[in-house]
Amino acid sequence: MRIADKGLVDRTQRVTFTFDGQPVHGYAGDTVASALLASDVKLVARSFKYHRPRGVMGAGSEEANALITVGSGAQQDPNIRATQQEIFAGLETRSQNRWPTLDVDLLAANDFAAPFLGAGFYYKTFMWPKAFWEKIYEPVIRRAAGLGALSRQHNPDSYEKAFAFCDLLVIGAGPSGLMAALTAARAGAEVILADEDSIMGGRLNGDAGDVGGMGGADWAAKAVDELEAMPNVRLMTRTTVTGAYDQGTFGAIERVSHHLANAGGRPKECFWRIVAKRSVLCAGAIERPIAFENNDRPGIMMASAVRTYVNRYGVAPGKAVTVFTNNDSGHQTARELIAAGVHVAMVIDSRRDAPDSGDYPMVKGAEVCNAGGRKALESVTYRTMIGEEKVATDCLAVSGGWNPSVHLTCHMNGRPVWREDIQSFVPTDGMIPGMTTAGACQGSFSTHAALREGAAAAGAALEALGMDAGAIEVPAAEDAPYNVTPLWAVGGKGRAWLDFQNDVTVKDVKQAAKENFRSVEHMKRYTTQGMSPDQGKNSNVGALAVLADATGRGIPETGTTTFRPPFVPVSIAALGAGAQGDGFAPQRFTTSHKASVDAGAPMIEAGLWYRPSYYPAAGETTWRQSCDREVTMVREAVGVCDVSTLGKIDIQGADAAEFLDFVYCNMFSTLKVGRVRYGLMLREDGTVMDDGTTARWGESHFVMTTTTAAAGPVMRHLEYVHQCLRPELDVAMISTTEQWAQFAVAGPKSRELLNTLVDEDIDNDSFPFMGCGEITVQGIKGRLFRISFSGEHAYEIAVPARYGESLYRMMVAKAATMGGGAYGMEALNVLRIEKGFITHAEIHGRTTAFDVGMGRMVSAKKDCVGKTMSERPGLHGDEREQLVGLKPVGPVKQLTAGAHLFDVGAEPTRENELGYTTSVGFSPTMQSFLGFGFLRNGRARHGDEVMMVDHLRGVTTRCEVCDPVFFDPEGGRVRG
Amino acid sequence: MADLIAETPCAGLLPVKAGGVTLSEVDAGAMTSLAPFKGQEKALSGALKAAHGMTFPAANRATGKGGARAIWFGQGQAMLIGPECDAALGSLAAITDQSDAWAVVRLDGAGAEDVLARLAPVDLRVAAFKRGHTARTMMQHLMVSITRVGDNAFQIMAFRSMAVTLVHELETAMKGVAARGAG
Amino acid sequence: MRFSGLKVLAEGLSGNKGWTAHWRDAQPKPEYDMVIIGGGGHGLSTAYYLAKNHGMTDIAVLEKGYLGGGNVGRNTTIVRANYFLQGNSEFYSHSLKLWEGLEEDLNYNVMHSQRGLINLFHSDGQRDAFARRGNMMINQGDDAVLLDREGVRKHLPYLDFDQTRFPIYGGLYHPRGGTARHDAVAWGYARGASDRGVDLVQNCEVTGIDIEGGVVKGVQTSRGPIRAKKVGIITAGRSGLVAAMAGRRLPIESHVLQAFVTEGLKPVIDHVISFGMGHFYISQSDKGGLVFGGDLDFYASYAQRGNLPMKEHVMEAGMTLMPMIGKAKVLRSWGGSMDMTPDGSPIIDKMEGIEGLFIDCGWNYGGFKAVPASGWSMAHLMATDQHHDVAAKFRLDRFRTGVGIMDEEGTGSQHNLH
Amino acid sequence: MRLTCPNCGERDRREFYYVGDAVALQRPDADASDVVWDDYVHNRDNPAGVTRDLWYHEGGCGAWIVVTRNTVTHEVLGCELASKVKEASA
Repeated sequence: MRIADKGLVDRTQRVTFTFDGQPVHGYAGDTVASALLASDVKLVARSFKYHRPRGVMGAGSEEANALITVGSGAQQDPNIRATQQEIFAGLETRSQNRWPTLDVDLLAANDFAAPFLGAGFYYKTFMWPKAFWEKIYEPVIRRAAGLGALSRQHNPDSYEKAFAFCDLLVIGAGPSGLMAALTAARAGAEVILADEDSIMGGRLNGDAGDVGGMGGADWAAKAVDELEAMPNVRLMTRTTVTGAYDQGTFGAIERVSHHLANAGGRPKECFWRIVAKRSVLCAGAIERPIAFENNDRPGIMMASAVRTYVNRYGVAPGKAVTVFTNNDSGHQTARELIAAGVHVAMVIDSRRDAPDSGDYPMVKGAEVCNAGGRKALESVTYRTMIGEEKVATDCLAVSGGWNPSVHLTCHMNGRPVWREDIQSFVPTDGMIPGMTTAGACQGSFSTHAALREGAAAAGAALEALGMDAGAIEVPAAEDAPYNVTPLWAVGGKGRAWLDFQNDVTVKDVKQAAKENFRSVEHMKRYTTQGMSPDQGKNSNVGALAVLADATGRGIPETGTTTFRPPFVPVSIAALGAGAQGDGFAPQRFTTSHKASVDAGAPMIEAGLWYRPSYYPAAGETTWRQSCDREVTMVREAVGVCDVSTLGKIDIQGADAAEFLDFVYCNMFSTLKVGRVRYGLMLREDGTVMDDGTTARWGESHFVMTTTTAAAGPVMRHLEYVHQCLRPELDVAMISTTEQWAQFAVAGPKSRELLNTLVDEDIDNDSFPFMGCGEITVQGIKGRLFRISFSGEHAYEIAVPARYGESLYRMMVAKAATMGGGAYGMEALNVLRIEKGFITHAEIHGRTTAFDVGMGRMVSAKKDCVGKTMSERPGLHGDEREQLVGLKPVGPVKQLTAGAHLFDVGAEPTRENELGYTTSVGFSPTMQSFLGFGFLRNGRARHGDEVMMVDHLRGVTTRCEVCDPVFFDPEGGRVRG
Repeated sequence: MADLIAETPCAGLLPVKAGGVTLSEVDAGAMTSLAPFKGQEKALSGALKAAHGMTFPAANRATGKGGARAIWFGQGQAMLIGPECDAALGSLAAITDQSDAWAVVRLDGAGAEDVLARLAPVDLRVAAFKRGHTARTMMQHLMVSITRVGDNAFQIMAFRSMAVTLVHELETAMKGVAARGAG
Repeated sequence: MRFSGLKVLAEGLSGNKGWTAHWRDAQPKPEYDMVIIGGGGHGLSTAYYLAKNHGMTDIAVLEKGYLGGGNVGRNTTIVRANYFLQGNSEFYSHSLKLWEGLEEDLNYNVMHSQRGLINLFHSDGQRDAFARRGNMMINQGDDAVLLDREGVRKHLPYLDFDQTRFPIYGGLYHPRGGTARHDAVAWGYARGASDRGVDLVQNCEVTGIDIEGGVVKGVQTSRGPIRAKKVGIITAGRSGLVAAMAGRRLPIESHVLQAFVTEGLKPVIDHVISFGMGHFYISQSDKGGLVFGGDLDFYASYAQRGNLPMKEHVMEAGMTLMPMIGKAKVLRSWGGSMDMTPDGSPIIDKMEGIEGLFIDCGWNYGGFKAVPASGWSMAHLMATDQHHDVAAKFRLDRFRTGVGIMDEEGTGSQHNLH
Repeated sequence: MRLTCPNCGERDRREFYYVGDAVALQRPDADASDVVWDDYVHNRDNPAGVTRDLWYHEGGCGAWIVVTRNTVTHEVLGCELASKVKEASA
């Protein structure tokens, strides 16, 4: 019900939205909650476990009851707080966790089964029969649980992340936050002021008191105007600071367009990473409920929320409001209701010495012990020394005192301390380095204290920043003392709610204590207290008090409350913004990418690169046909393949050779200029890190090649070895991977092809096997290496990347005229298997030089990284699985990678396992599948037969163990 | 046989414009990395000044001006951008041709700071990052070099092979900023 | 007290007045046959199996905080037996078999849910590596199915099959893999051990280990000295600190691993899904929260809290794999302290040179599923002085000798890479 | 977490790669005993408190950095270039 002429909503702009399909009218500036209350909609949600009817309880982000789903289709957004969602024309909202409707929810039957569904009941049952858990019990539990639902469709909205930096971050723009921001900004500091509400002011907008001789809300608006005009201030509304992290880093979630009918390209949300030299926490406090029987009925609300609805939204949450309080702020609610013309049925104050502070009926020393009405409050019953009385009422405003919002101060493991006088936990200094706290969040509840402390906190921050606050004038405001007498739970037989959302009652906590879950952590975990969407903001302290009572301890002895980030739930899409689709990692494209795609090659990812799998020719219908043709083409004519993805590192300096001797297990100082050598690099633990060729370009200049996948790690490793182990060496490294487009040209006609393109004459003298040197290609400076990964006469030619595509297209076209063409990764793989060349399938991080048959490469003449550890006894000998070749010799001709090896006749079990296969391919050259495996003592078993068993693919193949070099073992072709 | 054709890293991707911000590709000319040999830091700086008119830049700074700049590019390393590097510097430093290794783009216009604030974890506002300042940092998952080259203009360099991602990230951020600017 | 559906019914009808403590809170005695340092999952299960399998009950479990307060209560609850190296394979296989009988054995519903685990792969090379793994699982007698892309789509139609950064090639499906209710595992073992006579002592911090002449004599605690013939260090997350009390350095670095849970949602994810390229794994709890995690924060830390870049990385992985979870909201995140070893595999061994001192540690981030077999094997070792067959390779000296290193990730001796 | 790179100034943790204890700088001689090497490669003090560890400014200037840091509070007490630390100890 609206109150005339009250509130900050815009009465000139009527807005219509829907709730469960029904149109609801409100005004611009309303939240879904205020508009529903204005329309006398009391029932808005169902609870988690018992499906109890629930109404709006609060007016902020901590709302425990009024969670709704916004939108529909792929955009449906579950578990949105109705108290935060601003309304706009066309907004579509729905209630959650009910079936079939909010009004008639059949799962409310759970409420009647409550005696059997108490704390931890599920640990004690559903154990028999065994198979029923997954098949029956669990699916039933799962369907009943949960709140809102995801759409099951890909997220269709945009989200964003951003960074911000400032001198001072002020968290919360209530009186203390505004005062802190004003103080710091006027002194010239770079200030960010963040507040989760759509308008700044905090409780000044919800309460009726004056500040500096004007209405609180007016003072706040004026302060915001002043701040807005300052260039050193950034005001962030609808922005909740969610976490405090190390070295002044904060996370914050900005709701950018949740309140807009048309986002106009704006993201839904932005997740901010804010780095602040200092921070002031002005997060306020959260009013706490009092537990009594049926205290969760729709219409029972927090007393401060009732004021907010009256003052800010001009909404009376009831026609006859009753107040139940244990402190003075309940009386404030009563006074402001009366001032707004709302009938106050009664104020029930649990304190016998409660002050007489208003013109309303009051009963002192009384406690509300029950509530009547199911889907809407109809009455409350209160108990005094002399008995129980019933009051007809449709709204109960409850104040059990205030809990300072200490949450962020706990994010670095600090523990707040208990203050007996205010019956609250408050932060201590230094819980977050660089942060000071001010106002209600540190237990100072009057408006004037908030203003005063906000200014003082900013002053302290300015001093730490080396700035001067100057004279600070704190405006006049209410400065009443806070009087509270603890009351956590009203005695009685029925169920009294602590954690509304998770349906945790006083009984549950008591039962947990009885079952020895006496530690607060045990109690929480056993009852699920505090694990609901509000994360215990409304209930943890109350539950702790009940536990303290049940275990005969004081509250501080029982435990404390602590909180982890995020302060409010944050959508995964916001935290993960940018990654959806292909944004999870950069995409790397070779210069020949377009040419390969044009040729119809399926592109596969390697590292972050995309490389061609194979090039289908006309008439080819399977990849194997293309692959076989490409292999044969290389063996018989010439093939071209982009190898630019391999890492290339220029290593220069007087000590470059010595450096390489230290990072490779074999010698490089003996390599002659203009020559290339294969190198094996070990990790310090003696396993193989990477392999590749390195060319000596000049006396003190080497060009190293790494595998595609290891390019980054090898660069990091080289810098590590240089900076951390051998800084005395004069050597500099730089990646040139991106500078050069490099292509393998392989096959008996490779030289012929090159000679049509390269300006110089290429022959066995100028470029012998493992030779290298500069060349020019039509006047463009390039590099040529006579190296081979196929066993054929082959080269790798490099030109500056800008010419890569052009050269590639030219070479493929030329090759085609010579019976050759492009080949892809599949053919490359077969070619290298035929020749016994290993890749990371073999050097997979667990294998040593000994294992891959290169033990003798580890030079005895020098130290190198990994040398000593590679000599450990367990890394040598008969027990090691050693690299072997495998050829099918039985009726089954297929090999698969990832299969295991067994002796012929042995059961294929773990106990009998002797090794495994790593790489396989069909060799058109040998007309057979060929494979690599690691076989225990394998080098001694050449000629033996073993069984390859692949359970997963249903392949069992009898194989001969052989040398891994299948083709041209003498190596004649490569020198051709 | 036809001549080799040169292709720029961002060919077909740029320019793009959103709100008041433009992203365009820069033809930076030659790019040469310089890493002084042990003990040659001073000599190199002098030689660089003599050959190309700018000293070896201090950390996080660029020397020279548009057309001939030396940008600090990491520990013990600068990138000479513009002129062909005098080969004589090779006796004082490891010099490596990187002319084709980097995609070089320019982000220009009011709002450019806000665009970069969506991507880079460093404070690039003018108070902290003035003209002639440079940073080796990241933009989302890309390793980049960012240099302020004007009041509202930045030069951004990323690996050539990642040009598509570079443009995608910047363009997405530009659109986000532009939409907010629309009020 | 025996738990059952009937008991719940009977108690419900009589006002739930008859429930009693799940375990006794014991006062420490001056002497025990055995002292177990650490009342987490592994310590409690060790105590339970010492009592159950070996008839030893003069045992104290000393816990510095509350039972189950360590990693057993802060993990992503995944239970699986999908290792491929000798040593690990038989151990986790044994553990899964124990899980499958755990509820009956403990008379405690730990909600072990064998909903199936799918490990996705994104290249031919990864497929082959997973094939090797799956084949070893079958060699060991466990279950594995190699799914192709369409096979994955049938199980998980909501994944983004269009993204090309790490396209989905297929998955290794482990039908017996699943989840369990983590806290209940600790409580169930605590109850079982306590019922058999084991003393569970909370709020009792061990401050020293008494060793005389190379023989362990007992421990010093915040509640006084306790003598013992044998002492087991079972304090994963803080192993190095406790081992230092015995003068030993361990091959362990402690790292933070974060985990996350969202607000409750109606059922949407029915499996456990693991996305190796993003170090991302996810399942949905019975309460409806999406429970997920990622990689380590990567730096040595005992702070038990995580940093923002890793949170973002995990969420980014989620968004690239299954963009339908974008509007799920992260409710809480937490960090566990992980014992990271140089090969990613654990240690269950005698402390060489100190008679009577044993250690069970180095669980990296795979300790939860190991709780049953770890306790089983550690109990066997402490009771018989012999390594149990299924944990025979979890030796401390393997790093020095190079014999039996079990590096499943193949990342080498850098602790944080496993 | 933010670390102050000696070259670049204070930077976000996301720019850095972590490798482990700075004991890595004290590499034993090739012929040192297996116990010494085992200790170097595998064993760690792993203190709950101040430690020195090795970071690489991979997303920045490429410097390896020795960071003195508290593993319990995450307070950063100092950052030095690893090459300087190594040279000073040589």
